[in-house]
Amino acid sequence: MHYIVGALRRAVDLILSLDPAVMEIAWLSIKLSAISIIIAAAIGIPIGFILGVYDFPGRSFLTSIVNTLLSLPTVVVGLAVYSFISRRGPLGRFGLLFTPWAIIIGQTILATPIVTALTMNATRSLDRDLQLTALSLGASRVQMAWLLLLQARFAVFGALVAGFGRVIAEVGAAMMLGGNIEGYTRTLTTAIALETSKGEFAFALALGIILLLISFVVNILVHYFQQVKHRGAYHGNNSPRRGFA
Amino acid sequence: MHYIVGALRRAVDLILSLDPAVMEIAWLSIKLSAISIIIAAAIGIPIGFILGVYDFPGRSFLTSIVNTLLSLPTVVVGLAVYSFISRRGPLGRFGLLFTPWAIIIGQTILATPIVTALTMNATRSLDRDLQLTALSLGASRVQMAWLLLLQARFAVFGALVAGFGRVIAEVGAAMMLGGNIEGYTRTLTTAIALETSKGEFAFALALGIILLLISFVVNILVHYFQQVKHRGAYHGNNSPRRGFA
Amino acid sequence: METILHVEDLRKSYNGLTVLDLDALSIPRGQITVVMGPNGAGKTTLIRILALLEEPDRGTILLGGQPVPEDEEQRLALRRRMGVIWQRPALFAMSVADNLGLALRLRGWNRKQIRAKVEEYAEMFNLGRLLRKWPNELSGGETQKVSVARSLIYEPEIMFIDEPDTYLDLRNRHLVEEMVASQVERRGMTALMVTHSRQQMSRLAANLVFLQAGQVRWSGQVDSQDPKNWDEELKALLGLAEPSA
Amino acid sequence: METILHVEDLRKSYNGLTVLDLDALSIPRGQITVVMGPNGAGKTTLIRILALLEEPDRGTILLGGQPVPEDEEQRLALRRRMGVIWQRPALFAMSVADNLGLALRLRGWNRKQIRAKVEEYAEMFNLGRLLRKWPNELSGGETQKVSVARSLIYEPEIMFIDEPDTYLDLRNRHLVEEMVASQVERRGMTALMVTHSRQQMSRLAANLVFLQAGQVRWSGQVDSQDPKNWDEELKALLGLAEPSA
Amino acid sequence: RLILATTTSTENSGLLAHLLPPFEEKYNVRVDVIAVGTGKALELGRNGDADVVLVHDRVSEDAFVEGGYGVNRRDVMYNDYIILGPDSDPAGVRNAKSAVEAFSLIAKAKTPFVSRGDDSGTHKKELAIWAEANIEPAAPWYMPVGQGMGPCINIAGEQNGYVLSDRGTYISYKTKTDLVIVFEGDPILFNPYGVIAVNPELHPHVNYEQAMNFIEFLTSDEGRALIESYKMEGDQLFYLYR
Ligand SMILES: Nc1ncnc2c1ncn2[C@@H]1O[C@H](COP(=O)(O)OP(=O)(O)OP(=O)(O)O)[C@@H](O)[C@H]1O
Ligand SMILES: Nc1ncnc2c1ncn2[C@@H]1O[C@H](COP(=O)(O)OP(=O)(O)OP(=O)(O)O)[C@@H](O)[C@H]1O
Ligand SMILES: [Mg+2]
Ligand SMILES: [Mg+2]
Repeated sequence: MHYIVGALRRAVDLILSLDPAVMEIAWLSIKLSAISIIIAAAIGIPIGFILGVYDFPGRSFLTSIVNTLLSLPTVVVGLAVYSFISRRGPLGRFGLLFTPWAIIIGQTILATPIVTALTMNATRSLDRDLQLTALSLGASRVQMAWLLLLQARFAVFGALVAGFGRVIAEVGAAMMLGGNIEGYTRTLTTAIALETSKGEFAFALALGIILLLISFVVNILVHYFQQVKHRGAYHGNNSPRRGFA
Repeated sequence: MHYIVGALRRAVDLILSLDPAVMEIAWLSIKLSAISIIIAAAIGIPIGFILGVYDFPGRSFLTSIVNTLLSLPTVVVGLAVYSFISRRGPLGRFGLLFTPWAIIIGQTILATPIVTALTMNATRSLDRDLQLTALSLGASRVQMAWLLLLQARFAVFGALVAGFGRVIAEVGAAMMLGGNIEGYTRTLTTAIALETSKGEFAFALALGIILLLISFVVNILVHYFQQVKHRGAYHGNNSPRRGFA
Repeated sequence: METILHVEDLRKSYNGLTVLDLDALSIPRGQITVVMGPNGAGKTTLIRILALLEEPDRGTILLGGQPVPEDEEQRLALRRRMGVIWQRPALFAMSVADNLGLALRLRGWNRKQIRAKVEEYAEMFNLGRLLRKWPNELSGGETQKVSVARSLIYEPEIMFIDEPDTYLDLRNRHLVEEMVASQVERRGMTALMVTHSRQQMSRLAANLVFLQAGQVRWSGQVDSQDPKNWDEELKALLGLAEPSA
Repeated sequence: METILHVEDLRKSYNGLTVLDLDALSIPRGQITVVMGPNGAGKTTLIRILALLEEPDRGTILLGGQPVPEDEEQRLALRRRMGVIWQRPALFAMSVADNLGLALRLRGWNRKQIRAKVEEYAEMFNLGRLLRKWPNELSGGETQKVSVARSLIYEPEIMFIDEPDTYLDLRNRHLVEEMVASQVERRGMTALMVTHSRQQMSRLAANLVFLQAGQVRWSGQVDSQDPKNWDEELKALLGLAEPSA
Repeated sequence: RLILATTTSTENSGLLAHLLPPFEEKYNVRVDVIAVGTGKALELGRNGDADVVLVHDRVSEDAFVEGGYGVNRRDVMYNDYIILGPDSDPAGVRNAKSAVEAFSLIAKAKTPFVSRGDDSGTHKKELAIWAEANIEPAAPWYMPVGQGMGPCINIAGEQNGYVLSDRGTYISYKTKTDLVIVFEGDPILFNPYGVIAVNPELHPHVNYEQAMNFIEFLTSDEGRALIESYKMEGDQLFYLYR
């Protein structure tokens, strides 16, 4: 209990004092998560769309695989990537280990299944009429995909938010692959882990509060960036604008 | 690279030999994750439904809060719960710390925002016609919710799968709150973290592979449990059964 | 003649635009009242309000002489005595049989009772062949028939019907008219029916309400047999001066 | 008379049930061909196949004498010369103006061109007032008019129209008929129109195809002016022995 | 850039922050510290992912050098282990004359004893003492938890039990736990740190030159003075071999 009170006070102090070390760490966290989620979106949205919209042999199996990858533990991703980019690994000569790039690789691997699975679920429950309508208006495959994703934008956007949350909050891959090097690869979560291992619980919690604040601000910004107003369903009639009953 | 080869061999060995220690750990992981996700569903699905379907002042703000909670770092959850249930904390007298119950508390806190956010997104993109139709057929509020969730079952089921993946793969809360006590609170992920810290990378990866296998089997089982066949959209006509173009 | 539904001073607007503004309107019990009027006149909005599915901005609704209660339980009981056949049929993603039995299930009937009733109505509507199909496997007309049968099956006291002809061929139009008419005759059901077809109106209507721009332009009894006796103003509204369509 | 579309030996079945089985069918260029037939006859299925949106189980489709190519690029080019007004209008979750301009946007028109064209068509269809509304704010008839205008706006060479009357009041039915007829006259558009209305058929049809249970029961030119000259078999099919509806 | 893989104790105690800046300045190099367990640090060295390792487990260190993974091992310093327990000291460990006796008392009283259980240097030291005492510790009073030192102190505190800890971690946890030092000073509890350069013949890419500079620096008078002078909350943590 007393930790939480202490942590709150500490978090406020840190934010008000604009502690440069904390600012730097926070900025690195944001940067790495943003890059990872962009790459994950570029991979996961198209795959999720195909799994959601098209029916083909093996789809059910692939769906299960994607769902399984949602349970990738961060440490396992860390280890697996490690064994590729370690000096002894096949990509060792690029010297990626213990650089921010290593973290990006690991976090992208963590975020991609999330974005894929959620995009898949979002597009799967789309009204098939919309597909036919798009095609009959002269949409190419790519244009149709774009239109349908636009229709499912709330859920697709939700997929990105969930993926962002996953990577900005994860510590296993960042720790294993980045190495928690001060001033270079130390992220908010690895810093939290470090403070925790030092027994500095209040400080660790304060950093956690800062992380959540960042997430909140990012959410709000993106929320306003994407059209705020929810305008409801696709068709015509029968649909009053607000909830009721 | 060699770790991965070694890990695969080791994983096969462990599974074939039915190593009792590993079996016990795996079983504990499954049990804790299942309990956590059931509690999270009981909390998250109703809240997500309300946020998705009803329009009320403050909804947008609450939505942002839920989305922010997607970035709760596991260590922070661990710390916060710790400071409540430690002997110095307000719930100290229940002696929950370093028991499986502590892990369940932490993992439920982690899974609930995921289930909530994804249920919210799923029900938000539902056709509002269905709401009116349900009500006009005489559905009570609860019955309407149940019907709409049934319509969005793919995405709601996806929410549970994502939540399950999150908790079975998380290590921070399990480590801090369970204590990784052998034979009592050691889960697959804390075991993986332990082996990693020992430098036993191949063994850690082998455990990771077992974890993914478990997830895969759970996914397949649940997949067959919930009606397998996807029968498509809600309405009538215009809708051929398969993807095309 | 007894009035079952009476509204007074009813007003509804969306985004500041008034779409419904009725001084007074009475619907007699046990008869068919037809509502006509151009597209956008407010017909569907009126149905949503009378069926207690949307709140008007102001106005009184008397049901059997009693004002509509605020209490949700009591409103549910009232809603269960009403039915709506929507302009745009929306079936749930479940088999046709399940769709047909849905309202009965919501009312707590048991399996066997539901089955018997569903079979009875499937027979009446020639839907036997379709019972195991899902909505996305139906033609437009089949969808509409299911939607009509789904509402008539629980024999509501008041039925709101928004354009029953939609998607139907001539035979099925007659079939649906017969089914509605027979429930009116047999058990004194009250029906409020929207249609654009003068022929249908003159076949069925005991009373006519003509809406235009949200206001009642004409209302009263109509002699369905002989359009020549119609009020001159009504004839003008119905366009009976122009060459018939 | 030139044939624009010719199909031979066309077969389509769902779950083993044949819903379409045509020996041969020709659609003449630059005229209106009306398709009639009871609910479930296969009319909508035929449109989906002819508009290249669904693959038949077997059969040949000749477009302007050429077989339809396999190549996706070439098929897209063909699809862009066609339009479909679906039985059940489905608008996209964007403003009415955006819906109207969608097909033009898909074809790469620039903003200014699109705007001009949208305004022109909004004027023609009396949709000016609705341009900034979203689909869930429209009445049934408004939805249908937008859907018709959205397809006519890009002036396709062949237009498939599935029940244009849906949701429309008498004035708008005439408006839509006029718009279609004027494009047929003005620029030689070919139209294939499904309707259940004998009056509409006799107003518009140059040719008639009567489908029943997936087969062509009658096809040929019709003298739209004088039903008395119609083939006896056709009269029987249309139910002209019974009292008119 | 010099990658130093070391144990969390050197990093968390603040020693490195005291030691590294002068080194970095002198040799114009940036040192990236990867703070992990001894086992993992050595594994990183074996894979050539670190240039130099600073760890504390003599047996594994020797195996590392014998395996040809590292060269030029040097003793650097030592600190010591202590036995922590509740102030009430239910097992009466305060009266023990040696660490072995202290462990025997704990085993006899069956009071909770929290073990790192993670093959760390501390864990291996603990096992060595049990072996010396001829005791095979077992559940339920013996709790291997597989975590870092700090969490182990916490768990022991929650369970009112004993735990073997290094002094540095205890100092930083002093204010957060009710446990106190119940035994210290037995030479068996000394904990020597060694520094080893990763073998450049096995891993040609490693920064061998700076690794050697680092080893030299640590064993130089300047480095030794820095180590000797480092204090944490007033206590000296690391001692030099004379
Ligand atoms: N949710 C809404 N937001 C804004 N405007 C709305 C909304 N719902 C309906 N309207 C407008 O209110 C008017 C009446 O709509 P309503 O659906 O009641 O018409 P209608 O008489 O049923 O027409 P139709 O014959 O075309 O179905 C229309 O002009 C419509 O655009
Ligand atoms: N995806 C499908 N799966 C199974 N059966 C289908 C599917 N689509 C259509 N059918 C069946 O094929 C038959 C023809 O359907 P279609 O939609 O072409 O009829 P239609 O002539 O357009 O009828 P309507 O006038 O009612 O719109 C119907 O009996 C329908 O049940
Ligand atoms: Mg309407
Ligand atoms: Mg049809």
